[in-house]
Amino acid sequence: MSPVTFYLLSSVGIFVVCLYGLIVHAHLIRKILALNMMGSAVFLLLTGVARRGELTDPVPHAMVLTGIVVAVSATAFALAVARRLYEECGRAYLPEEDPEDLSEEREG
Amino acid sequence: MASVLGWASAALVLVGAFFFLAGTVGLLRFPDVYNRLHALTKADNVGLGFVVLGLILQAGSLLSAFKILLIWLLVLASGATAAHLVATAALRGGIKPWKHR
Amino acid sequence: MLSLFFDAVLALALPLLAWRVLTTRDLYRAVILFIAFGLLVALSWARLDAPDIALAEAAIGAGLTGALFLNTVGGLVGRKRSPSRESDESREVAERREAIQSSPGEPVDEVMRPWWVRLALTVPILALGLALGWAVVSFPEPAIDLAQQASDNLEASGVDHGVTAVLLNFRSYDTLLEIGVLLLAVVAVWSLDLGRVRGGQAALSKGLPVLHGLVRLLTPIMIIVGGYLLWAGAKQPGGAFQAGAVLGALGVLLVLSGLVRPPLSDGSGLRIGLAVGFAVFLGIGTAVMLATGELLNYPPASTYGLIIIIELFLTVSIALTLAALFVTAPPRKEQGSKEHSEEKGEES
Amino acid sequence: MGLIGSNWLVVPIVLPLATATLAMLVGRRSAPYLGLLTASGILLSVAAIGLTVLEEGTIRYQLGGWEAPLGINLYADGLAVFMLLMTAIVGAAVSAYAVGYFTSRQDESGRVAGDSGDRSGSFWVLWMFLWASLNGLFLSADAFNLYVTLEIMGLSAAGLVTLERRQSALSSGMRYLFVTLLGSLAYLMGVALLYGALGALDLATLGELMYPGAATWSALALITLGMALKTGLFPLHFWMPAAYSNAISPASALLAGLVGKASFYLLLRLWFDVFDGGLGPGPGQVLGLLGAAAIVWGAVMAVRQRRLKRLLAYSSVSQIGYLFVLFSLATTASWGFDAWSGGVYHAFSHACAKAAMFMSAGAIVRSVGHDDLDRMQGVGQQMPLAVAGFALGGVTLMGLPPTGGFTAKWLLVSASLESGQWWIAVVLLAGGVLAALYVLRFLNPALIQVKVGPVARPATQNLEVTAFVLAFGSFFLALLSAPLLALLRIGTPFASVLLVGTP
Amino acid sequence: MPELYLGVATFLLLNIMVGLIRILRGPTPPDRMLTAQLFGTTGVAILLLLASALSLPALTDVALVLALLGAVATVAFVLRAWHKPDLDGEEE
Repeated sequence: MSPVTFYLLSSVGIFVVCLYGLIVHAHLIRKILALNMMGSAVFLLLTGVARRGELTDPVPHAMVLTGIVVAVSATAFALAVARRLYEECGRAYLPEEDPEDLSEEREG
Repeated sequence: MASVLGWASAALVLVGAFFFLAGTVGLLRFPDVYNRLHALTKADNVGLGFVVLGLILQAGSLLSAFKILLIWLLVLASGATAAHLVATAALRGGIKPWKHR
Repeated sequence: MLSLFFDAVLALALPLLAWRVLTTRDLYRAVILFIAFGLLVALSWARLDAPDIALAEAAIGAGLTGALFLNTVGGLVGRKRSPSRESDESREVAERREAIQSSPGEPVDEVMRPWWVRLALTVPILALGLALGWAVVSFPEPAIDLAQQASDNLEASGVDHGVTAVLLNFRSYDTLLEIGVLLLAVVAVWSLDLGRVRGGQAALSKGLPVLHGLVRLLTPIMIIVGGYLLWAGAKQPGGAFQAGAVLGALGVLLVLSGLVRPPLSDGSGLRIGLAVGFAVFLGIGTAVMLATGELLNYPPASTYGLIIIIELFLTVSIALTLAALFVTAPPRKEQGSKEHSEEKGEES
Repeated sequence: MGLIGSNWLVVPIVLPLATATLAMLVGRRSAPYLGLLTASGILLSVAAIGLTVLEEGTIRYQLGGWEAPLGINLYADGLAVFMLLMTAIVGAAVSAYAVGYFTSRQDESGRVAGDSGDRSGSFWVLWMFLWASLNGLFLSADAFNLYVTLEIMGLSAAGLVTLERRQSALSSGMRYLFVTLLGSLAYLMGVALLYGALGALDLATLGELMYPGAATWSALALITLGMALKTGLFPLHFWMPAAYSNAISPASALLAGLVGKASFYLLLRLWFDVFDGGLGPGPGQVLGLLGAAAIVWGAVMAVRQRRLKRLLAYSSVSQIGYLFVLFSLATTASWGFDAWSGGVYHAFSHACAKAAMFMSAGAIVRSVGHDDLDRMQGVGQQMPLAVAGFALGGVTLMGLPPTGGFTAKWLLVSASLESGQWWIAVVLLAGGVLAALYVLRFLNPALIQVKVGPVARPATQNLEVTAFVLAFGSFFLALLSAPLLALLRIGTPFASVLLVGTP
Repeated sequence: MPELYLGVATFLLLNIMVGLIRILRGPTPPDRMLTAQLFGTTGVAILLLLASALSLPALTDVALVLALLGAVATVAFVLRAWHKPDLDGEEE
């Protein structure tokens, strides 16, 4: 059980826990938190894979760096939409059923 | 000579670790926010201070020694400001300081 | 032996902390646990011999993501929403939330799927977990060793540090698209027209002089550290992302402390600053295409020079973008007054 | 073909990226013209790439000059060019539609809620990023690069949905964003597992090194789940009706037409090039079954809808089923190529038809003021061109002879009969009948000869014309099926293809 | 010597784990936030120790960045996140 394997298993653990949390929890902020941590889990797996050989592999490191920047952009946008949704309807949850929006459907 | 330096830095680092422990214990034991802030800043300036001192003795070049010192000063500055802000916010937020009854 | 124990504690703590983040009763605790999670992840990058990622995680995780979440939670919880516009269903949820509100300012929102959904969900997810766990443990020795290939071609890449070589030369197309994602995120956030949404007000305007003092002290140091990280990127861990993230966090600090009034200066100044990194990267990529026949294939003589130019502009754009993502309000068009904005973009 | 020759491959990616940056700087007035310029530029370059591929076979382009496992390659084979062509045609039509859509809303801005943000400016930047990511995804031959294009696609598509700032659009945009981010993360986890097991990222290298093992099976499962979620395959389609019906109609046309096809293409590419047929017969059967179920369930739900755009959204759920049926048919046997090309052909014809139907629906809803199916009497008289466009699109969905839909269905049915899985043929034909049902659900009231006054707010001609032209375009798909199928043969994974005379 | 530094680093990590209890139990949000601030400092100490124990000089840069940005979350918490419910916050 080399130290790297600890981290690989830990990454699988985080991925699974956050997948469950993402589906189960209704609050938007919790969902975005779960998505963020799932991203960290995948990056942990990539970095663990990079560390297996005696020569640390720079390619997964570049992938993780790109992934971190993409993750922060996605998180910022998701938080902005959640904020805007809260402003619009006063609730930080997604409506359970699809809004059968029978209000006058003006072509927006 | 090297071993004396080694022992000295080891001792300093251990003292630093002790203060971190004190900070954490304080954090858990103290009754309210304001006392815990003291525990927090103890760990900051004294705990990290000793660790940094220990590491400076072992630091290879002067540049890295200076860098480690700079890190300590920065932590001091931001730690103090953060503690001040949290205390002000807590006071305005209506958290009464703890009184010994 | 001791390092094994360090890894075991860290590796075990991460999933448990992730679980606690998602199952705690209220939002503040979740976000603050998330910040602690980010710190522990940064430590694991350090342990896994990935200092570049530890740098980026520390800068973006500690500096920006935590502040983003706290800003949003502040926006969600802080002000009482006028119930008039809520549909009846949401008022009932709001009442339920108000009823079980525990201590001041702690939103309780344990709204979860019904129990049978949760039960039905655990079986497939556990199966997935076991399958992934087994797959991860039984990784074979890969047939291709990219690490060797990367180090063999290192000297042809124009930089000495492996990760920077991969980022800006071997796989520079990925980095180009990734900067596009940053620009896209800013445009998408601005298209939401969050301008009318009031940012969380400063809860206290009294305790600010200390903060202003700190920020004035930190600003020059952070710019120097940013420059150092950018310059060091060629030889040791560092580079455009880490430097941009540090300067972005500086922007966040400036906006938070009120030294730079959000939104940042309006008009095209900010837009040019945001787009310049991507434009320069794309421009140089296509320009060299005409010279050497392939997109992003720098002519061998000037590889190092081109990479440094690209990294400089990338740093400016990444810093501005991360700060703009935090502010989330587009620059007001109609506002005539030219805000005083010594945004680091103009300086460095 | 000289220095410029192989560089044509890069134009469909770089041009929209450059326009997006320019449009962000330049603002609302000139963004549409930039968009149209880009549309023509991309059409030109895709045509050039198509001709090159037809003459010289597949093109491999080394980005940054580094060869395969270390560097990133672009790879253009028949399938990639086919998809590029689809995106170019539908994209050009939607761009023309959007020019009319936003300008016509500027003059009567009184009715539109305070449009403080320049929405049309944001639309064009988001749309250019989306177009660049689609072209990048079809051309890329690197697993991680596909992840970055997927992310750009997801973010820009979600941005397009939330451009319509009402509550329903924001909540469906939010749900769509979660779906697309979760799909991309599942895909990335799959790529990480593949990298761990095989050590490379280049699709061709991965294909050579592939072996059925714990890591590769989990990677296949995760990637399939992620792409099925993003495409909206039957059990995972919960987000589609809301997202397609609440967005502004250019965005719905793009999402329904192109974005769904991109994640399907990615699964197709990985399924046959990397996992060589899904690591075994089992997974293909499961996907085929889900596809068949989607065809029936989507169509049944579509018939029951009371609103026009939701009807179209559920129709997409059903039509997506046709695409996934090919996974259980496309084996290395002789009919493999028929099934494979049938599915891809259906993707193209459905993209044209559905985008045209959403555009005409948008024009109708704008003029009539509502999209309630029960009050659509006599719309055909008021807006003949839009309803005609809708009808042409409907004909393609039904798969009647002269349209591209028929060619696709013919290929799929003949493959299912040859392979002995006749029940798939039954479902395919039943799908066509059900499609007729829900298309007529709108056409019947619309074509009733009843005395109706002029329409509340006449939409500009531009909207109806583009919808009609695109719908009419799917007829050319039928006429050009021979050359297009020849194009598809280049670089197809079904080497054992016989030049059997398909129509 | 590196063995000792690694030992102290592990000890500090355990300190963080124990500190998590305060975040979970802390009655008021400021308690939680100052614990996160303490974690920042402990993180800096761990990184410095790892830097010399594993002879990875780059980790000192990571510690430098973490020291610089440790306070951003706390400032964001105080200024943007934590309001007294009825205090609508006077406009700055």
